[in-house]
Amino acid sequence: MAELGEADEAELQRLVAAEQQKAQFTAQVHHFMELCWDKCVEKPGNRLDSRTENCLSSCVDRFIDTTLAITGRFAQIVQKGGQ
Amino acid sequence: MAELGEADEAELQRLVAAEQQKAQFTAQVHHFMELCWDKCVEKPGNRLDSRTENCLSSCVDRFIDTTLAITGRFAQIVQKGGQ
Amino acid sequence: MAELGEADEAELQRLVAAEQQKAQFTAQVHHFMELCWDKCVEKPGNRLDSRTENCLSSCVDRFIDTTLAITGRFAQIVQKGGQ
Amino acid sequence: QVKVQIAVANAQELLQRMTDKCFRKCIGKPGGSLDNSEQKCIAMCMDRYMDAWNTVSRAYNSRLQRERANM
Amino acid sequence: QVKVQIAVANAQELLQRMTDKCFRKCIGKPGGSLDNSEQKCIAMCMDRYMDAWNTVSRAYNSRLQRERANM
Amino acid sequence: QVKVQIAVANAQELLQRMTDKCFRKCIGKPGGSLDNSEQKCIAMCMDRYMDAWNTVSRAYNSRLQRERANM
Repeated sequence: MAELGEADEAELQRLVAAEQQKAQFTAQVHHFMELCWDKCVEKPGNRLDSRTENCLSSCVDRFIDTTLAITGRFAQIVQKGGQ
Repeated sequence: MAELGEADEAELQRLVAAEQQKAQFTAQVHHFMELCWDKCVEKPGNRLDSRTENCLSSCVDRFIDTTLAITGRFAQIVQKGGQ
Repeated sequence: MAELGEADEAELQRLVAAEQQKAQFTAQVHHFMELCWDKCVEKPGNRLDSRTENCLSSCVDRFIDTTLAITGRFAQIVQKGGQ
Repeated sequence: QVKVQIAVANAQELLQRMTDKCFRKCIGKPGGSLDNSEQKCIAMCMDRYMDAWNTVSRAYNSRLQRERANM
Repeated sequence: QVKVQIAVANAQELLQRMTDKCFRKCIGKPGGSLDNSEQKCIAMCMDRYMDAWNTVSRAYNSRLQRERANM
Repeated sequence: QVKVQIAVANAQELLQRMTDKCFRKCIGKPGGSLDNSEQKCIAMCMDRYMDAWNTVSRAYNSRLQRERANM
């Protein structure tokens, strides 16, 4: 294999970073599905009705809200404790 | 350590492949147990009665049927999408 | 980087071992939380009441008892089988 | 070729999780074969799982963009 | 020696999963000690778990052989 | 610096597990926003989770010491 020039190397790093970001996105979607599928889908029907669709979207948003709330509160506690 | 001759190396590869296959089998059995134990065994009794035994065997077979059904249907969808 | 002297290396090994032990302890506490949180905490209230606290402590102790009972019995079975 | 490998790994992960979820949803007490209603349930479950996957991806993606816009 | 290590790792994995399942099945609200009925439940649960493991292994193995015969 | 990395990794693991548990406990059917009672539930759940973590750690630690004393 020929040596990579500097330009190729930068391009390769960009590609690897993009793939890592995609993998992280996919892993997060799997995690949402783990939490939201059982919460929102009871008996699978002929199509995803709008109530189930809304439930799934809200489930993602509420989970992110929960994450932000907990992370923010945790940061506060750590800062107070560190004084 | 002495160098391995070609025959030894082939033998070693065969052994490694056999161990990997065993490990895969064991991992799959753990997975079946995860799904089938709660489905089939309620209160553990003095012995595994025949109803529980049948449930466990059927659980393995139905899970494999489900896997084959889903994989087959998925392949169809991918092929149609690719046309 | 300068080479490590023998004393430094021993110190480093001690540190690594201590960190590994801490990591194992933490992983085990996560595992207890997985089992005991749902068993002992129903609706999170303004404080952890003493009943919940006792339940959590007992949950840890009973799980360790269960582990010891199962491991001991398993060792017996293996020894009998090996004769 | 690396991209193909990643796509195959992703598909396998999706298939495994989907199979687990649909087995749990559609098979109560496992019997001597997949009966008709179980087969239908599995096919529908699979289609709904992929619909749900798309809905969740879109929701996550649009939330990420809103969060970035707010920074 | 590698084989022994694999066997030990397999036994540990089995023991961990068995302990989790039997703890969940046999201990309702954890009390001040394992009472008599909990101890009996754990011993039986363990024996049944190993029986079930064997049943599942046999079922999986015979299915693999049927699938191979059909290819 | 390694110690800081370990501490950060530990905090992340704790936050993830806590978020999952409190989301499951506090959010029934997810609605258009976190309502007041859900927000309160999350804050309390988080505090109780950390209390419970400390209780469990102490119990595990004292058991380890008793076991060592018995050896």
